Amino acid sequence: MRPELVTLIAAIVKIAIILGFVMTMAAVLVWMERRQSAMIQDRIGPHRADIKIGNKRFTLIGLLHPIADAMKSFFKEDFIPPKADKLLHSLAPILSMAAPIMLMGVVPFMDTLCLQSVRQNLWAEVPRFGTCAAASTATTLPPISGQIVDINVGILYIFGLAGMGIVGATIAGWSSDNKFSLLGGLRAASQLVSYEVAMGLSIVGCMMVYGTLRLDEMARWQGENTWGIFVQPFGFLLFLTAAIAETKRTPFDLPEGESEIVAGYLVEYSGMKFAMFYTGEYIELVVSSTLVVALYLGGFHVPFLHRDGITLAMGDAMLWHKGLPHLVVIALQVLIFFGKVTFICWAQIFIRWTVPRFRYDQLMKLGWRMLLPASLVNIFLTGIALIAFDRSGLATQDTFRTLGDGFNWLVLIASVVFVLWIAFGMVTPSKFLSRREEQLARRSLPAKAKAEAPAH
Amino acid sequence: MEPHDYDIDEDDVTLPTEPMRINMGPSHPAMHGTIRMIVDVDGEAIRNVDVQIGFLHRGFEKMCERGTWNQVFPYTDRLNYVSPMICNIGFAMTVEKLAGITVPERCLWYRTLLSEVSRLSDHLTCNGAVAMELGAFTPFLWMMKARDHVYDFLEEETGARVTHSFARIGGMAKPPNAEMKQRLEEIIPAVEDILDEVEKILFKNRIFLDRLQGVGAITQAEALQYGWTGPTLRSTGVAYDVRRAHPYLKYGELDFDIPVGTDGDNYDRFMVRHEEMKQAIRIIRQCMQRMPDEGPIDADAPGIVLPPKQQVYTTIEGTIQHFKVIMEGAKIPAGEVYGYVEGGNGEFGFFVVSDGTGTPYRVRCRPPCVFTLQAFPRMIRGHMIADIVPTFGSVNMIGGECDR
Amino acid sequence: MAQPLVGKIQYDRVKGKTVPRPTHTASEQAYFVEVVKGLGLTMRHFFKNTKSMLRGERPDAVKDPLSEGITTLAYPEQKKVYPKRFRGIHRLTLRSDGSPRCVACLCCSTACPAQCIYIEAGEYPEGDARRGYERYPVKFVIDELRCIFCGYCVEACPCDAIRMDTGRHPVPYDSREQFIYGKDMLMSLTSVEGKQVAENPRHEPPDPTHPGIDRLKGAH
Amino acid sequence: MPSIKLDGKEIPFEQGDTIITAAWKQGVEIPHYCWHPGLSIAANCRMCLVEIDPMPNRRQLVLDVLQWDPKKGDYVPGRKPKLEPACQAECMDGMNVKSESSPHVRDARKHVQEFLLLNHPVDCPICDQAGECKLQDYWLTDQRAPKRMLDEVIHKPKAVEFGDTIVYDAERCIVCTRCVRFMEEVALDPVLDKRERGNLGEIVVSPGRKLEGHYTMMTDHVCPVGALTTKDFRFKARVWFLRKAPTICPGCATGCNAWLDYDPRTGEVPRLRPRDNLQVNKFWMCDDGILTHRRAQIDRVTHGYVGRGGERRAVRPGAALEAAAKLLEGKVAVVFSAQHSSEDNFALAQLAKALGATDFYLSRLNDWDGDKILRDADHNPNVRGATAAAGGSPKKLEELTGASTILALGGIADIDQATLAVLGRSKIVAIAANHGPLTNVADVLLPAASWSESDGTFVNRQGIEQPFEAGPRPAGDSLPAWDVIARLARALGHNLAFNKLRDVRAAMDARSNQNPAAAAPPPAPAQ
Amino acid sequence: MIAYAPMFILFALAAVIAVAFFVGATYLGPKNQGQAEHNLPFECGSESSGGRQFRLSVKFYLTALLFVVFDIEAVFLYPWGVKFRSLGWLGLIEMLGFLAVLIVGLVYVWKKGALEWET
Amino acid sequence: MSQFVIDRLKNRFGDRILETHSFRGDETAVVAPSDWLEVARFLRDDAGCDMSMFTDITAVDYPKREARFELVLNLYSLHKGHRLRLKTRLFDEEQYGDADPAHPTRVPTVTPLWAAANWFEREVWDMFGIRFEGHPDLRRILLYEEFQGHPLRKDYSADRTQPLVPYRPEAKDKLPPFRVDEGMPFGRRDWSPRDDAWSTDDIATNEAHLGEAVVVDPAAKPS
Repeated sequence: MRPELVTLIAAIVKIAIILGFVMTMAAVLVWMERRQSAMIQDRIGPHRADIKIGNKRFTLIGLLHPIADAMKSFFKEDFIPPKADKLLHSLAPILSMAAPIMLMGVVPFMDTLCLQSVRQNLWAEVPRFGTCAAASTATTLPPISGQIVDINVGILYIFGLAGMGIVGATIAGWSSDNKFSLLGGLRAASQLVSYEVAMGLSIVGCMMVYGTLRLDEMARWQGENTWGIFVQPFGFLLFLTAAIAETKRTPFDLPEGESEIVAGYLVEYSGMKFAMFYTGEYIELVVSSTLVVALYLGGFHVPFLHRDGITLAMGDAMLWHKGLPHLVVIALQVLIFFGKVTFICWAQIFIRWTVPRFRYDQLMKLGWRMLLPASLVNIFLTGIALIAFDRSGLATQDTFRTLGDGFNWLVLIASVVFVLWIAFGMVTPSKFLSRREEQLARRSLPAKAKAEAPAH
Repeated sequence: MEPHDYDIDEDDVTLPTEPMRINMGPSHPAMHGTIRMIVDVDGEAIRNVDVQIGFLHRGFEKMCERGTWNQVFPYTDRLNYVSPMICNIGFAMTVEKLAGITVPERCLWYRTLLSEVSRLSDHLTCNGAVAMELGAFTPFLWMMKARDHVYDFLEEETGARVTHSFARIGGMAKPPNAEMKQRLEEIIPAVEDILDEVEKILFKNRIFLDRLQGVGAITQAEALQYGWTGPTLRSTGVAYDVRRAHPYLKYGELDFDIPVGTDGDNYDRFMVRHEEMKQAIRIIRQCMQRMPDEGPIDADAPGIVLPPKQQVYTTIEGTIQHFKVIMEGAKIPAGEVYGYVEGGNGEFGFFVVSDGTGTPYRVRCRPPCVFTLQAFPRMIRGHMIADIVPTFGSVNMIGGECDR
Repeated sequence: MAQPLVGKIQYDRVKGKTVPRPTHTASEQAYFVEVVKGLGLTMRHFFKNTKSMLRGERPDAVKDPLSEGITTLAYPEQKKVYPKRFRGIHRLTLRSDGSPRCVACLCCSTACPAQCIYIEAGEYPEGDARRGYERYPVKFVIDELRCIFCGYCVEACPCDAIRMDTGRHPVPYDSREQFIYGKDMLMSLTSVEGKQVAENPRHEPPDPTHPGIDRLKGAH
Repeated sequence: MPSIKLDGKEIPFEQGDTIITAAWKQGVEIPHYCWHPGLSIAANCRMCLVEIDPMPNRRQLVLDVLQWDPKKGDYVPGRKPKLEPACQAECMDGMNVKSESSPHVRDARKHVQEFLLLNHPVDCPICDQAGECKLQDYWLTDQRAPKRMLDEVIHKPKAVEFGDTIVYDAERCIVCTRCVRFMEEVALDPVLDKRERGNLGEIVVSPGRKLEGHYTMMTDHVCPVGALTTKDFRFKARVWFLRKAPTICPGCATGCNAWLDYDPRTGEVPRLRPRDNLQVNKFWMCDDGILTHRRAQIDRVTHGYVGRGGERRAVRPGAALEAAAKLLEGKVAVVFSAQHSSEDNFALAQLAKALGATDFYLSRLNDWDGDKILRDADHNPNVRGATAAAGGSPKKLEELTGASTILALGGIADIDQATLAVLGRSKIVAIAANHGPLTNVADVLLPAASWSESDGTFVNRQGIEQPFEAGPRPAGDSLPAWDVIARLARALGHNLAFNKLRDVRAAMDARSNQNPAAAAPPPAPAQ
Repeated sequence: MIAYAPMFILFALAAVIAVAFFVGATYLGPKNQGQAEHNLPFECGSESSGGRQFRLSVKFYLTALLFVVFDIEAVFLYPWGVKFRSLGWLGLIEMLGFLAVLIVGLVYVWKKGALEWET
Repeated sequence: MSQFVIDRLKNRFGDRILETHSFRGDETAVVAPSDWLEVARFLRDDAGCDMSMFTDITAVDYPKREARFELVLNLYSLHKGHRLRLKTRLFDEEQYGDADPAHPTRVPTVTPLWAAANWFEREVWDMFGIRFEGHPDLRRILLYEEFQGHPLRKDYSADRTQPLVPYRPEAKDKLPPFRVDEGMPFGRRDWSPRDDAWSTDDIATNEAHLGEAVVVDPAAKPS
């Protein structure tokens, strides 16, 4: 089989996986956002949409709501203001939805799959180091990279396409023939370009450390050394902030600014067009989460899981090793990558439901006056630290490598503790009622106070 | 194009921009209570605002002139609809002042208590809405939960959550529930818990503070020029509170503080309301201790107060009294008085004219939030579009009260 | 613009308690610290509520509305218990023989501020023991859509004939006509306890308690 | 003029006036049940007791009484002046009477009130008097206390039919005998009397008789409580919903003054009540007069109609106006109405003048049985007014022999078949408030407001011009007849500048100034 | 070129999905009711006041200009960042020079008030 | 309570204070419209009165009086804690016009004294049709521009309807059994249709068959 064909088939499979993931996530996130906010706010949340089979109602913990919403969106009136620019008005949602999907093209969701010889390698272990050889003979198959678009300027691709999302929001605002939309569009444009600068500069530190523009190599570097969040903690915060701002979510949801400019650039959109913006936004959330994961949270890397299997180690001391077949490793990586992305989305939803929104000038100041200089400082500090590291002795470098393993351990232990905490929490009964009794006892009427004279 | 030296006086080279005129309201998410603001903005900055009210005008004063005195109470419910009980009591007290009736001791305590419970619901709504419109939805819903506790209590007492129509001239519609104090003892801690949580999540959050501080500030002198009263006036540092300045009901005997602010900005208004809720809880606790459990609620005024139902069913005298009150309404002696209470937004006054018949000749309501709203253009000019939201929120414009 | 008040404002009749201004501590200024603290609080709610949902230990919002946890109701399935004084839709109480207690005195429609009660009085037909003694409502109509549920009609009724203790609120119907409750509808409703009769001890001619004296039977 | 002092207020009186009469003439009310200015004095209710200071050199009558002392919780001996009924005590110059200002009087009234209510049934909800009941009024002003008696009240006959018009409730009766006195003194038919004593007292009809005649309904009117009710008004309305308008009874040429009680919400007129006018009807009205309120509802023309007999159909009044304008050509005979106000007839006369018509007739009801009390033989309220408005002596309708078109006002009229047959040969345009024989043959029928719904003037048999005011709004599409006529004139291209009633009245005044002969109502036609 | 094929496939698919949603909604949804008020743009429930065409505040354009300046310069940083470790001190110092220009620019804009958004 | 304010006013203005009374603790002073602004200014600026706070301005309509409007200004002294009601009596501008000195229909605005008066004087104009001279912005405030009449006048009947302004949905009839006027002391009776129905224009299109013919037995006499 010709290698090009294999690559093509593999690409289609990967596209299917990514599209499936993204579209599912968009729906699930809608549900998550609503249900999670309900839990935060002591509400029940959506739980009514159901499927009736016989006399039984299946609500699937509210998961049917996004489906119902999508179906409803199809059948709602599609409204275009009479004086609106019809072409641009229609183009905007398409752009807003398509651009973030395209962004997923360079996100590595697994390590390179060495297909070279299916019968031998896929079920066997592969060596931990080294890359897959290119297809050399007619019978061997080419390696399949962990991303759809295998280009060496992944970051540039992302920044290039991210601009399209901005265009979507801006022309939506511009073409709607509505002042609120216009304000929203302007806000969106200003905000997105401002934070794109901060975002672009905040990841320069990462490039300096990882020495590549390819996201899969970045992920691989993190797997071999340690996660980006530990080498670029400051950059991580900057990037996270900028990423939330780019997704236009509270506290950065000014372009929509529900209570100020009604719904910003979305005012004149209804039905499916609105739903497309909505979906686009959640896809953006997924994309920004994948970027956070790929850049700072080790991408598809699982602590101590390497290409050859699990190797528990501390510095040079290898504690335990278990070889795993290549396919299993890859599958684990895919799962863990999607898991991490989901986790980051989940965390971002908390941010949205905790903080109020910025004001326009505060937002711009934060971007230009704080994040931009801070990211420049980050570049500078990273540069110094890297040079210092490169110039230092082998012992120091070994110490740092050991420290890297230590971080791996930290992550592992933290995850395990988190999972155990949740598991333990789940088996113990809730404390609501007993606590309420306590409160009542504590806060009962104070002892009969003397009748005091009024204060004046 | 002439070349410009960009270091010369900037006014010469600034491009002239036209203000954009946008309608905020009547149906705008931040304009709770239906109000229209025509805003001239330059970019995001507000150049001028014209506030237009009246979208909720129901002709309160005209409607009052066609029913009996007691039929005014349902209308007063709808004045300040987040603290209707204060409006109810305020009107009842004004007419009682006109008629020269004194209500029994127990009724005074009961009214004090209900007023403060209502104040709690008023400030919970206002502060919650301020937070919500700034994007902090979670504390808003927590506060709504607290308000729901308050409403539950009021529902048990009066029979309706919002439109109580509970006060009557010369008393209350019904005596307090037997288990009223016990219920309050459960509800008040729950409300306090929520207030604590709101403090934790909001009061140190810089985004929230930045949105409130220094925005919509007004000086004492200007606040007085605009006739402000209530929490908004107190936020500028003037400790004028009707409950203290002219104690009515039982406020003269109660121990509570008047929270005042210093800068008169949104933050101060928010904090004054927050502190007032705590003081309200303090007052409620004192009322619970000191309110007698036995005693009459209605004044002894046969032509004004309905007789006990049992008398109506069995005796002709009771029936006659009942019919006289129902058919002709309470006959209030001719005259005119101005009565006032401390409402949720400040001095809530009624100017009442009677011509001696069972129907009010003129009922005028002094709506405190109109005074505050009137100063709104002054407060917001020069700020940004987004500042309309917290400033308008902290003004606490209540449509029913503002437009009557 | 009006000139501001001259002089310093001293309002010394009452001492106010000054509320604190923000402290601008480093942790406040740095955004993240306080945001993380806030996240802690929201997460506490989230985990607590999620757990109680998953474990099925959600506090019963009907019985325990003051709980810290989720207190919203799934409305049509779960219903709040209305308090005793709740003013629901009206009902007409009945006499022991099933006829309405109402004597069409129109007190309720007089007291009604919304003018939502329409009554037509009539005389009992020939042969009825109450003919001549009493009137009865030929028509008794309440427009529940116009009603504001103030309870004045109940207060105004001298016969205990109308009550609002049904513990129901008007169902959201889909046409205005459905909100117009006629006499039969109002008479068929029961109180929360299921009672339909009133406690008015008034004697009526057919009642066994009525002395029934007239010129023939009378002592004189 | 001699005067007395009542509560410090100077009250002049004429010789022979009692205190209560003198006060009544001055608009001061002393509470009373049994006294009525038009009836003899009974002094049996004891409500009007007043304290009269002894005349100079006279000793005051003082009684020893036991008074309740709430402090001791027991009765203690006390003294109080003897009170006298104000309805019986004749005024003497310089007399000092204390009514409101005397605690003893207030006390007495309270106790009288309590006695009167002692056995009163709990009937306000079903009693038609509620709202205008003196027991209620005086309870609030003078008693203001609940019942002290715990026993079951005395039960007496209820719903006794006194006749075809009146129902009697003995339980509510306070036996003030106003009705008895009315029948005896005014109606001159002593058919009612009182029997038994004390709390068993009640009013009865003479054995073998019914309460009948032309003046039965006045017994309900004089009854201060709800004991006597008319079948006509029974359960029809609650009086506190009713508004009143001063009106004139359209029943006969006497022109009794009356109050028109109407429900402003529905426009119904459930009753008429006499309005005091000592010149015309004193305090009374006859049954038929009271029942004229039915004219405001029954057989009303509420739409415009076009066509005669089976072809008749209701149309918008504008369309009827158009049709009427088409018919009014050629020789037009004009029929005035003795049932319509002078203004309506005057407007018609003006239109007739504009049309050039000279053929004037008058439609009217035939005479009925008059009597010497109130009822005049002339069954029409405004023969004199209509005649004057017509500007001459209109002919009788029977004299009409033929006309191409007849323009007729008024539906209520007696027309014999022969005349009707004559009329039927012409085209008829009728403007009427009620359907009647003439309107039935009309080709175009325009709706006019009933007398109850428009302002106007009737001239009674004595020649007194008596204005009356509108009660409810005009029913259906109708408008006051003068307005309809003015619109008809405009539709015909003539300008009658009558936009308001005062325009019509001004024109009438102007005419009477020009022509004093026409202004003075001509003497009543000799019939 | 074949290496970029997946990219174009992705682009095409993304576009197809978006367009499919769009077209689906266009044909499935009810059509405009044709009422005049229905079609008006949302102005909070009242008729629009003030013009629709106006010159916008220059601040918005300024942001775009700043973006162009800083983003282009950021792009210059990328290859440098990737090759930083091989460039060493020299690279750092050279880039500091470059950044200094950038920072001077930032300081200039800051001082000129282009980063003030109030009023 | 604030009797001394009245005394002070009387000392200062003498006979120009037309009337004063005290009822249930509320003090009232009546002045002529020409003295309105001066007295108000005195009340604000005088150290003894010190009415720093504008409480309310409103009017009461007494249609049977010749000077039918009573303008009522409620003032409060924040420092001293006393209140005063200042009144003046005005004639109806619709009846007397604005130029008749014997029948003053306007007073000067007090907005320069208390900024708060602005909206409330607008409201008085809106509700009663009393104009304030020198008011900076005398527009309707609670009602819309097209509103006809001033509703708080006693002769504005509560059931009066206003003509529809464009872009409003049609008013719907009430449903049976609540016919147009039933169940309400004031109905929402539409006053205009009768005139429309009586108009002779456009009959052909408007002709409607309203009901069956009514023929009465000629022998029957009306009661």
